[in-house]
Amino acid sequence: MATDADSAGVLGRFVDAIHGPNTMGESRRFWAAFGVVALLMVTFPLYMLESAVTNMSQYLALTLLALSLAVVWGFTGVLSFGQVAFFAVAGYTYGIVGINVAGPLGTMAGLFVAVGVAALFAAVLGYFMFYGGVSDVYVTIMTLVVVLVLKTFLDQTAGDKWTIGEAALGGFNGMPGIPDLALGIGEPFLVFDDFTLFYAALLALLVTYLGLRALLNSDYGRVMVAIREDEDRTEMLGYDVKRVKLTVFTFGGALAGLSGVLYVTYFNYISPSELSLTAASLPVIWVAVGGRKTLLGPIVATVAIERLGLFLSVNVGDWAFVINGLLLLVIVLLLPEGLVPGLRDLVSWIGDRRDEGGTDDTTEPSGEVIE
Amino acid sequence: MLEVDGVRAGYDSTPILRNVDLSVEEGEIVGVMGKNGVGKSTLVKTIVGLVEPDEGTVRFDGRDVTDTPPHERARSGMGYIPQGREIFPDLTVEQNLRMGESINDGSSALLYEDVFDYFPILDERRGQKGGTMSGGQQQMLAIARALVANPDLLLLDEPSEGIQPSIVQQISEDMRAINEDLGTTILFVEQNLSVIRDMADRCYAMERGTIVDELGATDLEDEETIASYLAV
Amino acid sequence: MSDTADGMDPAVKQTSAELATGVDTDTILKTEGITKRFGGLTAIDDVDFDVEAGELRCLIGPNGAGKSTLLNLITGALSPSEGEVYFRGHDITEMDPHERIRRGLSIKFQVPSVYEDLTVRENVRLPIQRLASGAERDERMADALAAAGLSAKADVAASALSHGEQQQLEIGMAASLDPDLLLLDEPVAGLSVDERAEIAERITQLNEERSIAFVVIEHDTDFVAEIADHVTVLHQGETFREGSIEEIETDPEVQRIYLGGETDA
Amino acid sequence: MTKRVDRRKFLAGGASIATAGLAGCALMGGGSSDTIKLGILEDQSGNFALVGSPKHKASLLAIEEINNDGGINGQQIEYYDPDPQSSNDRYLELTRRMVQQRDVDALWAGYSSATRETIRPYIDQQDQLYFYTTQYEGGVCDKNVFAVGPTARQQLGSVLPYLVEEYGPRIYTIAADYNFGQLSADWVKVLADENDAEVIGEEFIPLSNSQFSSTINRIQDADPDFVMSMLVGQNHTSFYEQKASAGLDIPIGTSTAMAQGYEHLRLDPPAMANIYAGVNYMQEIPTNRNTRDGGFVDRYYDMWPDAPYLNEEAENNYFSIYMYKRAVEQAGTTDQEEVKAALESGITYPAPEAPDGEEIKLVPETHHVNHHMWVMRADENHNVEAVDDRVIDETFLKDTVGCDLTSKDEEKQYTPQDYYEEAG
Amino acid sequence: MAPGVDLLVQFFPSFAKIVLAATGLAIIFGIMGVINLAHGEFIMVGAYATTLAYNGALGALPLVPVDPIGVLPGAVQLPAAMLTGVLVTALFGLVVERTVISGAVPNWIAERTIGRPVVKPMYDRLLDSMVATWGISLIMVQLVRNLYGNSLNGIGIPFGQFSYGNGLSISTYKLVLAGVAALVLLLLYVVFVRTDYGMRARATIQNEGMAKSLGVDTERTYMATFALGSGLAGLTGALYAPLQTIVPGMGGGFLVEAFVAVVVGGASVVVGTLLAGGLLGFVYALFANVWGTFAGRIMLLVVAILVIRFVPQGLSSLVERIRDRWAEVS
Repeated sequence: MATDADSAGVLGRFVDAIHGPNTMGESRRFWAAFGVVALLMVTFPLYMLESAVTNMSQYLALTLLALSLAVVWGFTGVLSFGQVAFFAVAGYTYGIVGINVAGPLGTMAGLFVAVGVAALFAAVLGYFMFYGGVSDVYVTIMTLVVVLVLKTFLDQTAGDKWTIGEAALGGFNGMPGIPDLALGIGEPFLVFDDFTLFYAALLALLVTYLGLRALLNSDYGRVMVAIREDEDRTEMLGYDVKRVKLTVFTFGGALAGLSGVLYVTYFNYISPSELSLTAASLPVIWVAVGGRKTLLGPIVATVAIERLGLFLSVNVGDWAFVINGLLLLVIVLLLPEGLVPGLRDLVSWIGDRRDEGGTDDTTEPSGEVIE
Repeated sequence: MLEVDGVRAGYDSTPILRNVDLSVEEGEIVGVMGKNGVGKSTLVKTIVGLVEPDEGTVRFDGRDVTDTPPHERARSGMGYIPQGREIFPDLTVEQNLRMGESINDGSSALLYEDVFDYFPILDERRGQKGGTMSGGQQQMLAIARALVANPDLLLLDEPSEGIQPSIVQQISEDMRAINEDLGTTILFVEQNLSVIRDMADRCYAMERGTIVDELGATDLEDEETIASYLAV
Repeated sequence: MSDTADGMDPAVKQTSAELATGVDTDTILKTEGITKRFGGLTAIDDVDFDVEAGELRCLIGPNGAGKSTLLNLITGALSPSEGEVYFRGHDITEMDPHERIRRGLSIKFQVPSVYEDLTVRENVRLPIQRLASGAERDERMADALAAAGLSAKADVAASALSHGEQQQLEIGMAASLDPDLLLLDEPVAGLSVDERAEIAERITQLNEERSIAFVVIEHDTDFVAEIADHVTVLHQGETFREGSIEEIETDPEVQRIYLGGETDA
Repeated sequence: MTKRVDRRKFLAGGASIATAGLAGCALMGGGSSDTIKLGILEDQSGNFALVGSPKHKASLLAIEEINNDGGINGQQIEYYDPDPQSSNDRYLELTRRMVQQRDVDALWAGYSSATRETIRPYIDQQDQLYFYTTQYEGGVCDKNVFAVGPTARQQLGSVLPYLVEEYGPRIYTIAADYNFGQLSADWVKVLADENDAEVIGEEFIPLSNSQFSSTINRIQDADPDFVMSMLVGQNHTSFYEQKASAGLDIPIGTSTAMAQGYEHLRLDPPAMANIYAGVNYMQEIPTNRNTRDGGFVDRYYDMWPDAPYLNEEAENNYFSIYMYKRAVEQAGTTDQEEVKAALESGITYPAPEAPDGEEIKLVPETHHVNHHMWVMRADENHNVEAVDDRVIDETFLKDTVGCDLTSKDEEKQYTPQDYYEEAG
Repeated sequence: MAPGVDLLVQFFPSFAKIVLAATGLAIIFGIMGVINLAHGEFIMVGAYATTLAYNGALGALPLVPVDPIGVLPGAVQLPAAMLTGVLVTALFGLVVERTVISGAVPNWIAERTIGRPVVKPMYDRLLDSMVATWGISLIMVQLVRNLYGNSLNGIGIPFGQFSYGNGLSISTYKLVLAGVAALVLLLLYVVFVRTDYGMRARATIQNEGMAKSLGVDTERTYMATFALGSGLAGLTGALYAPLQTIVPGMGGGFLVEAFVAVVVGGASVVVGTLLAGGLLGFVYALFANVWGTFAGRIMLLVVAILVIRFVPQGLSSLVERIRDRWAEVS
């Protein structure tokens, strides 16, 4: 009996933790829908082609990149164009460790080292910016410039002097032969390729999503949102705004790094094209289109936009970019808060209209009289 | 000169003004008094055109201007002196004045000098950036900026707000002088009892978004009456 | 002005050293020769400003006298061109705002800026969650809501509050930090008469019941007369007069700067 | 590896059963088993469209000719040509789709080496027969990859000795600052050694750079006998206009200008005057197969009257599809392992680049081609003429590093560093 | 390398490129609070319009060549084509402003169909404007590719070469561009400080509502500003049409310099761009000349990072500070 009550308590606490005003989706209906989608995802390989499944694991890996920006930008108000830098640095780091240290131990170490290096990189950059008084749009541009510096540098690392141990950075052509992530000591007992990678990415996304919900509805999350809303005022409530921003930025770097590791294990390859201007703006597009003050928005938008891009390149050919751009434009113009909040508002607006229909007749005629 | 008829207005469809009627004759100084939050500023903004009414009409100089954008209303002779002055902080005093002047087809050359008679301090500080001036000076600049456009009707939104008492009194006097010298019609909204008493020929009282009373010159002698609309 | 050399005087340094050792325990806030220039404009010119523990001080002066600038120098939102700020005997001149707040300073800005997306309760929770947890947190939140007079509206979105209620909420939030000194910048600007009375009551109540010292910037002298025991007059960036409200109101020089229009420097 | 293939087949079967009832997955349709399925992934849009789209067009020409001619062993060719949009990520997605969904018998894909390297791990994982046709730095020794474009050593090996002979031994190298450029610059050094010349200066230009005043300045300062230019991409094309306008009139040898991006037609003369390209093909090369009535050029423009140019890579796609045809005919099956074996039997083809009576040969050991190389010179009016030509064998992989895919499976790319190591 | 004259000569082209790349972006950003990520594509439109007009491609809708029947003297043709480029880009900017940035056209349609506006103007919505203009840039690059193919034939570079001793020479045109860049800045200074439009534009950015109630048609000010910024981008495209390869993606090569210069320059469009062009141009010329192009590009970006870090308000804020300090002393 006691244990039952305890577990209910734990569950209850968890349920409490992931609900709050900073995230969307409270209702029973929401969680029912969430469960259905989760089930559909878990069974995805049963009814989809292998290429669809592996492509999906790529998109799932990218959703973590989108979420890293949602946390930093959507919830703390720091728009970073640099998430791809942490993503790529983690990818390269994982590659270097994984290629040099054979076996699953190397890849496991690679995972941790890569995420750590990405976080460290974010921490150093964040310290340089936030403690140096760089703010707002200047952070955005500075992170973009950092990405471009990194790309210009990596593009020219083709020579042998840029070989670290067994791993050549590979310049513009990139670093091939990055091993799959594997668990085990000596002989791997679980290698994350194709289907296992899909489940690993799905699990990572699920854990990240629920974890972020808990974070954002915690005391710390409230401070993050407070900083987004009004930095000075939050400072005047005794919060060390710089440190919170630095911490969140570092955390965002780590999350982007995790995304990068999953991504390179999908490709077994990484190249500086992940740092192009286009690549750098993609996370911003995903988050802006999905709805930056939400977690679900960026996830949905990432998968939708990437999948749409593939669809268009297969079926439409040279008009794909035009259609892609038009869709983007329409969404930003008509749903400035993003797709997911926009749809939510639309649903409630339709609901209101329906309710209004019966009762609000009285005000209508007076308007016509004036006309 | 100005006729507001059955105006209903607000932000995001929550009405702040409801069924407001008022009129101002040429040459008058008319006050609108009321406590904070009764919709005085919204009323002025609706007349100027910064807020679009949901219902009702605004007529100016005999023309229906309800759907006229603010810059055209300004060109047809409405001068606006907003709450908080809203001086362009990075423009100099002279440039702020020229902003007012720029719609006046050059016929304000004389007036441009005239305003310095009223506000000599502005003449001294022509080259100073608007943002670095004190509140009282900014208020004078805001009035001067409206005047150089040679308006027929001046609209003042709480001229006393945030200004020290001595300057408030001076501004009341300046406005009366302007009204007499130039024949400029004035409509102002205010919650400062003494300003209302000193400035207005007659006065409307506003409560909860609508006009509830009209006070003539004699009523304005009676401080009790005025206070009854300003205090609960 | 004749007191310009004070900031350099070794005797004054002595005083600050004494302060640091806690000799003068009654003085909670002290600025020494504090000066702030914005480009060519000297907004605050060599001001020495002391506040006693538990005092309710008003800071008045004509527009542009530098009142808000002084407040911002005390909170650390601005850093001074010259001079030092001491709080409870410690030099806080170089500290970040949040460190000052953690030492017992608190401020309510002139323009209310509550977190509009959050409910009243969550607004109040934000300052308190840093200081307390569990039952104590709940208790302090209830206290803060009561102090703001908003217990009944705890679950209303802050954006739905009236202007006056937002001011109250902010004072409640600032007070919930349990400060030794609370700085209020024009807390009743744009409020109706009865809202003013409400705010005045909150301030005196906090001052008397919790012995929080206050510095209140205000230009409405009636309101000042209602709450203050001690008044400092700033004029053109300098301390012009200090004294009781009666002394100040009857001072002919103060009358002159307030009523006689702009004086030339 | 075999385990994966097995599972793939198993899953494909399972998946097709599972999809039978799902309308959303009509993508599966298409290829019946009596056609030969080719994947043609070439950039029709994006940054590489300028050079990628002739490849795409020439591939379709070859396929149409073969189909009109009765197909391969009586089987028609069915092709899939989605647009990878110059994005490496998209290349990998589409490659997976080609292999898993379309089950293609052979794949042509990609312009840049970066693209090739992006998909090569997957190609090797799936043991997919893959043709890479761009002229490139060389050195790929991979059992699944047939790199049939000329290598840097072949291209530079045709033009550099000619220029040393004509103008003198002092060489200044400018190259794009990435793998291809750096490796090509290394090859210039190797070839300079072999031809008793020396490299007196070397500069690498970032791909994003389009302003060349300081580069021109440095070349003028060094005053070489000729310049070797391995600049690539749209930004770098500006170099030629800018150097002409700055009055830099030193002869330039190149492996990257004109043959791919037809700068001699796009730029205003005399930007390309006195530029010598070492190529295996340009639409101007004077072979009978190429320029006669009804020749390669005519057939191309008959099919694509609006096409701007027929470039080097387009010919490579064209002849390699024909080589594939010969290999399938020889193997009598489209089974990929057997076709690879047939390709490794010394397939030849009378490609348009080769004069009458000559066929170019696919080297079994290296999966590269011994090309007939041309030195093409542009004059002040941008008329292009051949000044030298000969067959140049691919020697680096075969002789220097000893790549022999007929006896040993490899999946590696060698670099000039390996040349030095071999040479001691 | 011999620094000195050499370095000076090399400074001019990099200064010109940075200044010309940045001005259009800086104006639209500074006055309207709109970050135009399609700025590079506006430059591309300028270059395309110029090239098409110059080459007399009569069929190339929607442009009419400057000289379809060959009557203009050669010396006038290029300037006339460039003028076409500027005007076409300004016009194009106007269309973008009306349809996307201000939302006026969609709102006009919406008000007549569903009875309410659907689009909020992008003014002062930095991030939304970035996403929207990113969409525009995607569309434009591919649209131009689909309409005009993968590249256009180039225009020759006019003016020949300028030799400065020791066998060194540079394209005279590149030196001319530096002069044009300086002239553009001077004209902009006059426009913003001396003209009524400039004053109104500055007033509008500081307080839109007040400007309206003083009789300023702010809609028109925004339109004019966006057209001016677009026209300047078009001018950049026109001026660089002879120097660059004319391909749909060519705008990307300007975007980085433009952004970096705007941020390094700071709030003041003219002073900021001048200082940014000067500093970054010098850094690039120095490092490219002595250590090669790679060093030049990397150092340009590194210096940008350092400026953002240590002078976050941009170089023009330094000037303001010095001016204030000076005012204080006097």
